Formats: sequence, structure tokens, C-alpha cells
Amino acid sequence: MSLSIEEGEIVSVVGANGAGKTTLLKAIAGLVRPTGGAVELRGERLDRLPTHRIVERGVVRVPEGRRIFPEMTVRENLELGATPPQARRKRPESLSRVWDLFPILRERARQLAGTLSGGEQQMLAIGRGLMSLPTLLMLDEPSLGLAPMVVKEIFQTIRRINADGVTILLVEQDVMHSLGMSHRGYVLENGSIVLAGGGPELLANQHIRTAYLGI
Amino acid sequence: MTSRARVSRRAFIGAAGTAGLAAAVGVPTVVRAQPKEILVGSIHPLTGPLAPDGTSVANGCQLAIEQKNAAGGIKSLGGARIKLVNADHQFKPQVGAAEAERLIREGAVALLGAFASAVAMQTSQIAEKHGIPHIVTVAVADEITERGFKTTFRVQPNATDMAVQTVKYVREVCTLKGVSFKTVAALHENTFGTALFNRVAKAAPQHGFEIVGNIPYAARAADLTTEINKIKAMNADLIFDSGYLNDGLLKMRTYRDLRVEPRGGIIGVANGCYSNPTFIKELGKVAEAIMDGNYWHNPTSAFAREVIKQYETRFSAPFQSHTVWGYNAALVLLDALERAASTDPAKLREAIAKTNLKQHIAPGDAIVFNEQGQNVNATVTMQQVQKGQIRVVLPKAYADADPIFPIPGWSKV
Amino acid sequence: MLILQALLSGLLNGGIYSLVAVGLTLIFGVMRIINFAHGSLMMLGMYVSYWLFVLWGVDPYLALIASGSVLFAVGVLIEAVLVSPVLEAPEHDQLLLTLGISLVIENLALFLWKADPRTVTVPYLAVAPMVGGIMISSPRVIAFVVSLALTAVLYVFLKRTDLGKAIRAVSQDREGALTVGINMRRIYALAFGIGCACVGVAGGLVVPFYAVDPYVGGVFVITAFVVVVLGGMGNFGGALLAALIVGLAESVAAVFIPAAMKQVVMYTIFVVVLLFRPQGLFGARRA
Amino acid sequence: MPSQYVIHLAVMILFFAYLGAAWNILGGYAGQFSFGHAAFFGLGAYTSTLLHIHYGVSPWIGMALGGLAGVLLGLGSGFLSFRYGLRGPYFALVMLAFAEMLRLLFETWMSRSYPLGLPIPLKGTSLLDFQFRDKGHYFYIILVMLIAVTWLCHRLARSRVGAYWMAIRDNEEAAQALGIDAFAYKLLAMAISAFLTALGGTFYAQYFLTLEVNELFGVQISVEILLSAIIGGAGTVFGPLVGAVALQLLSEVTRVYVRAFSGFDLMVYGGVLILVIIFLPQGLLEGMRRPYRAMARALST
Repeated sequence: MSLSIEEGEIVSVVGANGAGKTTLLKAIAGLVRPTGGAVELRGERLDRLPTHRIVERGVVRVPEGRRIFPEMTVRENLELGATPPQARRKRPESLSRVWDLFPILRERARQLAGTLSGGEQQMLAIGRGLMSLPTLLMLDEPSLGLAPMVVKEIFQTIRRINADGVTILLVEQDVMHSLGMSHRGYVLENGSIVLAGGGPELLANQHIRTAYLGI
Repeated sequence: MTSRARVSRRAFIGAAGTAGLAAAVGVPTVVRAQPKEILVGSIHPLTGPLAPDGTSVANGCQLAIEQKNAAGGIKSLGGARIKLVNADHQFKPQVGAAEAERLIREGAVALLGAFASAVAMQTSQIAEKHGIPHIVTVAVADEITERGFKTTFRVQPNATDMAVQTVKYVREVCTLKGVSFKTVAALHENTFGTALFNRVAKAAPQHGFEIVGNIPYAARAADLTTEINKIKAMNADLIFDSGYLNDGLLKMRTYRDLRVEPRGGIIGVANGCYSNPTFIKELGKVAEAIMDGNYWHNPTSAFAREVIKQYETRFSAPFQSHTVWGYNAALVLLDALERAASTDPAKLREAIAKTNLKQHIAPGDAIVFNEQGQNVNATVTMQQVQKGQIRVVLPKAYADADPIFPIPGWSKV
Repeated sequence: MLILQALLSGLLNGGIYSLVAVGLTLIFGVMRIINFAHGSLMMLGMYVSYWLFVLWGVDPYLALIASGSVLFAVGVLIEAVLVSPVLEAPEHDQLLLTLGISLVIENLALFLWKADPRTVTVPYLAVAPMVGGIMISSPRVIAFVVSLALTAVLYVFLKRTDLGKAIRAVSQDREGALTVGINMRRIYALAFGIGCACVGVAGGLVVPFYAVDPYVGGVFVITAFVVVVLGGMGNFGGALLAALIVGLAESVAAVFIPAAMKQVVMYTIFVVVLLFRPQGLFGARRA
Repeated sequence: MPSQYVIHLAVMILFFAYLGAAWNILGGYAGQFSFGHAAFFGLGAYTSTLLHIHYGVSPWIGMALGGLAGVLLGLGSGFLSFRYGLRGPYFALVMLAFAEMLRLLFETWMSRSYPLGLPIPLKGTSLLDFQFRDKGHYFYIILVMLIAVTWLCHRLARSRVGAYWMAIRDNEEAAQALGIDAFAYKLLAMAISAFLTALGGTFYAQYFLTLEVNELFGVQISVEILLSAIIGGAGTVFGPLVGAVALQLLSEVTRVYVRAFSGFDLMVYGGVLILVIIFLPQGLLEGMRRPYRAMARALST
């Protein structure tokens, strides 16, 4: 499988459950080691670095299931996002940026993260990712288990983040929304790429329409 | 290290198993012509919580044997040397059993052990099965010599002797000093301490004592404040205390902190702490004047004093009460080897049974075994810490100091 | 009077248990490892104090700094060399590994320092004062106060500092901690080191009233295991409260039942808690 | 005829292999790591022995009754811990607590009449009394017990029950989603494991003929029971045997030959344990299979 992302893009990876989407993101983030091949960022090999070094280089993942710290406050969760040294220095600026993006989080700043609603938790997870000052933000199933209204809000925010200059790699089951807003997309089946192309073109593809959209 | 004493020994244990496990357990080496070496097994706890005591008993055996070798070995066997093989039973009967089997297989002519009654029950049983003499160094359970074994001998006084003789001494010292104490409270560890207490409870009324209460505790407790406070509240004339060395250090400090000063004093019953030099070294003044009915060396014997001096030079460690029985048990064995002029287990057993050993380092008459293999002259003495020294104060015949009684409390020494 | 004294000494013992248990619970919370070498490490802490006192006359309370730092270093070393290779192995492997470590440490101590129990007598704490018929064991009071103070310091550290928050983050969600770029190896080493330092200080605190020998660790640590479960494993405040409760229960029980059975009370509390609050007395269970 | 020492060593190997296999049913197959099997072991030993001494019940019958006592205790402790879904380290420590509780209760009870250990009256050789002067008899008894339990493990591992256990071990939620009653099957594993472990207790009692509470209920024996299974390979049919052979020989060889100072043997034992766990986390059996597989692969290409 080969996949590339240009700076400033939104790239979607779509595919059914178990197609290997999550594993792909984990491999890029260094949580699982690829048995072969390489992950490169601007020509630098990432696949031999420990996870925290990868985050320091601006490759940040917002994991499936949010993985927030339930027994810490919203604010503490966000502050922990700014763990890499250069992110730590910009902590106040990043924090106000996140407050702007998600005003609801500011209201709940002192609340324990475990008590937030699903949508709020997803916002927190994205906000926490932004605190690490990503150049590439990888989002794993951000819409999972959320109400349609919330999903819409989340996707709007993702676009805003991208507009601010953050490259986005999006893994989604919601093919319609994700491909709709992506510059480019990849279709993953059984661990390999079966289709690639521009977002809107893929949406028009017959295979996609029958297999994923049921049209 | 596996050289054998006699070829006939091998016949006795059967053709040594060289199948499968031979590599692991050692292949017998060729019999060395001379001088002959006689293997003796010593099984004691060298690791684990009993290690300090176990090591001192094993060292006692070692010293007696080294002295004999230095004096020319067993003369009746052409000056044969004795080699002591030290085994560690880790305070586990299962390990003790394995070591007994191994030592016998390696050709040990006798076993010395085991400083823990549960282990001695095992090792003596195995020795009996093989017909190998087993001399108990230290292990108080009466049962050890009450199972009709032919090969088990014990030089040390058993639990009943320890308890009964101690109670008797306490009455004696009361009479001697013209005080009439009656009530007794007992604090005792819940294994061997309980075994002793059960016997004390039986003997006490016969000597005019009344047990007003007893508190068993588990060894290695983190704190015994509540227990000792309960004992204090019993307000008895005397406190009887049995336990191990470690517990003793904790208890002694707690007695002091709680101002426990019974009218008669605190008296150890075969206490693993009070007749131990470490006790005095670690606690200093707190240990002063404490009494203990226990075994001890014979301070009136020049021989015993010489042995202690040599022990302390050889092992650069203080001579403990337990060491007495390690040394004496080895003496009995050496004497029997000399008289048997043979390492044949049956002949050796006969010789041990006929022991009448006058020169030993414990108080009491010659070591003589009864039908059951118990030394009938095993003598308990009453010790007291006086000016930082452990002194024998009773019976008069072996005493090297006068008893100070009633025992003055901490505040008065 | 009996009861009052029992309450006091129980509370004081609880303080010691708490410091031992806090170290255990920290290691468990962060690494999911039951550290069976904890007792041996406590014993090492006791010997550090003992030798400083005997060789150079260092005040045992000053020596706490040394026993804490030495044990911190030992902990970091053990984590880096022995524990980290098996972090991904089946759960039981880490437990057995710590058992192996404890065997090695105990017998090394036996070799180096012999089996004889040794005590330290702090000159200015010779005899405990009596206040209104209640004995106040000064070294135990000091141990209690220092234990609680240290637990509080550790609590503030975990609650307030970035490093502390990173440690808590790891114990709350490992994958989450990875995604924010926390250096896991550093946190593991740190948590193990701090856990060991706690028990090292606990060892130093105990030396003035409890004799040290190579096997002394089990005396305080078996209880600490129960405390950790009672408090809700990995729960800091829970461990502290559970320690005090267990200490009190043990000591008061000894007033009423045969003293040798006093620990049965502790285990009974344990079973009752399991029946009604399996997540421990305090805090939530994390699977 | 091999010497009694060699037979003793062999008996110990088979015995710990047997206990490891009994533990393995719960700990290896069903994945519930018990750190307190001493509770069942001691209960079995004391049940048969007390019945024998006080009521003249043959230890063979006592063995079965001890097994039943073990089952009751297993169901009781299992009920308490599984009902709330205690797993992993929680379950391990809870079992340790049960064993400790039993140890304290028995210690208090036994110290009234048998403070220095409970001796079984010696009868020489008597089949009815489960006593033999020659260790060879014990060897055959424990051999039969080991074969039986190994056969049982083999059958169970391939049965529906075994498949359910392993499903529970690997992912309990998923197993439950498939309709497996995890609670019931874990209790079943507990009952079988407890029963077999208690039988082992009686064997031990009859072999050594003296019972000591701290030995039979101690943490030490709990560790020894699970050690052979884990070092050999948890959840495998022959792992416990491989582990027992390795560990007993290691302990014997270090104790006899590695004697630079007291305790050095235990240091070496602990050190080897550490190395095995670091380098062969799946156990010796897996370690032995690895070169074999590599060879097979090399041959097949």
C-alpha cells in the first residue's frame, strides 16, 4: 500500500470495518510497528521513532474512542495535549485557540472529562490534539456514535482547522461526509488500497456508490 | 566432595541411581584410599527467618568436627577424617526431606539437625527408614523421640523439660529470696511458644502458680502494643514470655514503652531472644536483669569456656545457647564413632545408644540416652542478664552468679 | 484505656501501611504491575538507614533522604533493566518477575549483612512518653506524621505538576497518553522509582522501632497488598484511608479476639468489601 | 533400583507437575490467575488428615472428601470474586487473601492441639492408610494422578468447555456477546481446579506425614504451584510437566552445587527465573518449540 499526503490537504481514508484503517493510523503514529515499508515525513523516517518523538514532529492522532483522561478536568486534558516541548511553550495561545473553536469546552473547563457528553468528549479529543501543534492531524472515526447534528458541527470544525493550515488525514465510515469535504481520498479494503482519487470524483464512483453508499 | 566412607555403604543404599538424573545429582567418585573421610550431614536453616539460629547450630557441629580432625581424626578408624556437609532446609520440611535423602545417598553416616520441629520430624523419619543415626541438635517437640524410632537421639531437653524445669526454677528462686508470687500471665508465640505454654499451664499449679491469662501471637507481627497492654492489664506477679529473637526485640521495647514492670518480673520460657547475645547487643540496658529458663553452656566447666573461646575466634560471632547443642550432638557422634570403630550404621547406632559422655559443654551429668533416645540428663538452667552478661543463676551447681530477684523494672536498673 | 491505646497504635500503624501501600498503588496504577519485590525493597531502605547510623552516626530521620534516593535509583534501574522488557508480556509474567527480583535481593542481603536482626536506638527517643495513661511511641508518631506528609506531597505532585499529571494520564488511559506524546518509558521509570522511594522512606521510618533483617519486608507488605485492593487498586487517597482503617481494625481486634487472629479481621473486612463494593472501598474500578 | 533420593526427586517433579496442571485449568485455560491455590491445597490435606486421625477414615476416602471441600471453597471464593467480574491482578490478590485467611484460621485452630505441626501416626506400609515405607509406591500414585490430570487437560482443551474457557480468557466481553455464560464457566474451571489441587494436598500429607499450617497454606506453596505451569507454559497440556522438571532440577542443582554462601543458591534460582521470564515470556515449552519450528521451516523450503 502506498499513500501520500500533501501539505494543507484533507485526505480521507474510507473502508469497511476491519479494512485496516485504524492500523494505518497507528502505524503512522508509531503505536504499531510496520513489518515492512516506511513512514516518512518530509523525507524523515518516522517508523523507527518512539511515539512521543513522532508527536514532537507534529504528527498527531486523535484516536478512535476519544481516549481522553476521564478523571481529569477538561482543562487538564487540554494542557496535557501540549506535552511536546515546543507545544508547551505556546500553551496559552493554543488554549485560547481551542476555546475559540469549542466555546462549550471553555464553559466546562473545570468539569471532569469523564462526565462530558459524547460530542463534547470528541471535541475535547480534537482540542487536545490541536494543543500538540500538529502539522498533520489524524482523526480516527470522529463521528462514531454521535448524533447527526453533532457530526455536522464536528466536520465543520475540521474544515476550519484545515483552513488554519493543518493538514488532515481523516479515517471515516461516514463516507458521504468525509469524501465530500476531502481534497483527495483512498479506499481501503482488506489492508490494501483499491481506489484513489479526488474526493468528489470518488463519491461519483460506481463501486463506492454501491459498496458504501448503497445507492 | 562425594567420596565415600566405605564400599559397603553403597551396597546398603543400593546401586546408586545413575540413570537419567545422574548428571544432576552427581556421579559417585572413586573411593579414595586414605586417609579415609567420613561424611556427616548437617541439616539446618541457613536461609529464611531462622537463619541466624540455624547457622550458629551448624557452626557448633562444624567446630567439634574440626577440633577432632585437628586432633588426629577417629583413631579407631586409623585416623579417619570427618567431613561435615552443610545442607540448608530453608525452614521447609519438604526441602529438609530432600536434603536428608541426598546426604544419605552421598554416603553420610549420620545426620545432625534440624532446628525446627516440623523439619526434624521429616529428617528423623527418613533416617529411620535408612537405618542411619540421626542426632537431633535442636528441636523441642516431644513427639520426635516418641515415635518408637531406633535411630533418633536427642541431646537437648524437650519441650516438656524446658517448661516444667523453668516453672520449678521460678518457684525455687521465689523461695530463695523469700517472696511469694502466685499469679502468672503468659505471652507466647503461637507455634512452639504455644507448645511450651500448654506444658507450663500443666506444671504451674504443682508449683503454686496460677495462670491468670495468656495471649498467643503470630510471629513477625508489625506491632504488639495492644497484646502487651492486655498482658499488663492482667496485673500478674510474673510474666512468662516465649518467642523468637526478632519478636523478642520488638516485645522488649514495647514492654519498656508501656512501663510493664510486674512485681516479680518478666521471665522467658525457652525464649529464643533472652538467652541470645544479640539481644543484649541490640537492646543494651533494656535487656538488663531479664531471666530466662533455657538451655545454656556450663559456665563452671573450663572445657566449655575453652570451646566458646575457640568458637568465637573461628566464626567471629558470639556463641549462642543453640550452639551448645550443635557442638554436643557432634561430640556424641564423634565419641560413638570412636567406640564403634566402624561406620556401619547399625554398629554406630548401637554405640550411640550406649553413650555415656561426661566431657561436654552443657550443664548436667553425662549424656546418656533412654530407650526412646532422649538424653536423660539434659538440663535446663535459669539465666539472667547481669551487667550485660548472660549468667547462669540456677541450679546452684552450675551457677556463675546469684539471682537478682524480684527482677527490677527498667526504671530501676 | 486498653481501647484508647489500641486506637492510637492502630492509627499509627496505619500511617506506615499507607506509605508502603501508596508506593504499591502508584506502581500498579501506572504500570498494572503488582510489585512483589516491594517488601525486599523496603528491607533495603531499612538497611540504608541502619548502616548510615552505625557507620557514620547519621540521624535516622536525616537518613530518610538517603534511603528514599537510593531506593529511587534502585527502582529506576530495576524498571529499565528488568521490568521494561516484559511490559508487553502476559500480565502474570511481570508478577513472577518481581518475585524473582525479591528472591535475589533478599538473599543478596543475607550474604552481605547476615541474618541477625539489627536495631537502631535513636538516643533522643529512648523512652516513649506517657500522656494520661496512654503511651505515645515517639518513633511511631514521627513515622505516622512523615508518612502522611509525604503522601500529601506526592498527592500534590500528582495533582498539580505537569509531570504528575502525565503520570496520572498514563494510569487513566495508556493510549491517550501515547497520543499526546508522553514519553512512556520515562513515566514508567519515574513511577517505579517513586514507588520504590516511598517504600524506601517507609523502611527508614520503621528502623527506629523495628529490627531489620533480610526477611523483614513481608511484615508490612502483605498487609499493604490488602490495603491496595481495599482502596481500589491504583487509587491514591483510597490506599491512604484503607491503610488507616486496616491499622485500626487490626489493633482494636487484638483487644477482643485471640491476638494471633487479629489479621483475620482485616481479611474479613476485605471479603465484606468485595461482597458489597468490589471496586474497593473508594473510587472506581478500572478493568 | 534407583536410590530413594532419586525417587524423592522424581516424586517432587511429578507432584509439582500435577499441581501445576491442576492450577493450569483455572489459570492457564480459563485465564483466571489465582495466587491463592494454597487454600485448596491445605484444605485437602487437613480434611483427609483430621478425618483420619480423629475418625479413622481412610485417607483415600478423606482425599475425595477433601476434594469436595476444595470444590465448596472454590465455588464460594469464585462466586464472590467472579460475580463482580474481578479479573487479572484483582482476582490474583483476592485469592491470595482467601488463602491467607484460611492460613490464619487454621493456625489458630491447630495451635491449640498441634502447635508444632500435626503428625500422622506412622503405620509402616499400609495401602488402606495410604502409607508406604518405600517411596516407589508414592511415585506410582502421583504418576497415575499426573497422567489422569494431563489426560483430562488434553480432553478439556479440545472440548466445547475448553473452547469457551479460552474464549473467556482471550476476551471475556466478546465471549459473552457470543452467548457464553462466562460466570458459570469460570466457576466450573474453579471447581475442577480446586478439586484436583485439594487431592494433591492429601497426597502431600501422606507423603510427608507431618502437616504444618504455614507450609500448607503459605504464600510459598501458592507460588510453587503456579510457577511450574507458567514457567513451562500456561494454557498448554505439557507446560506444567516441563516447568516442574526444569524448576525442581534447577532448585536441586543450585542447592547442592551452588553453595558459595548461604542463600546463593536461591539467588541463582531467582536470577534464572528472571531470565526465563524476560527471554521466554510464553514459557519453556514455547521456547523449545521455537527452534523446532525454525528447523521445520528450513526443511520445508
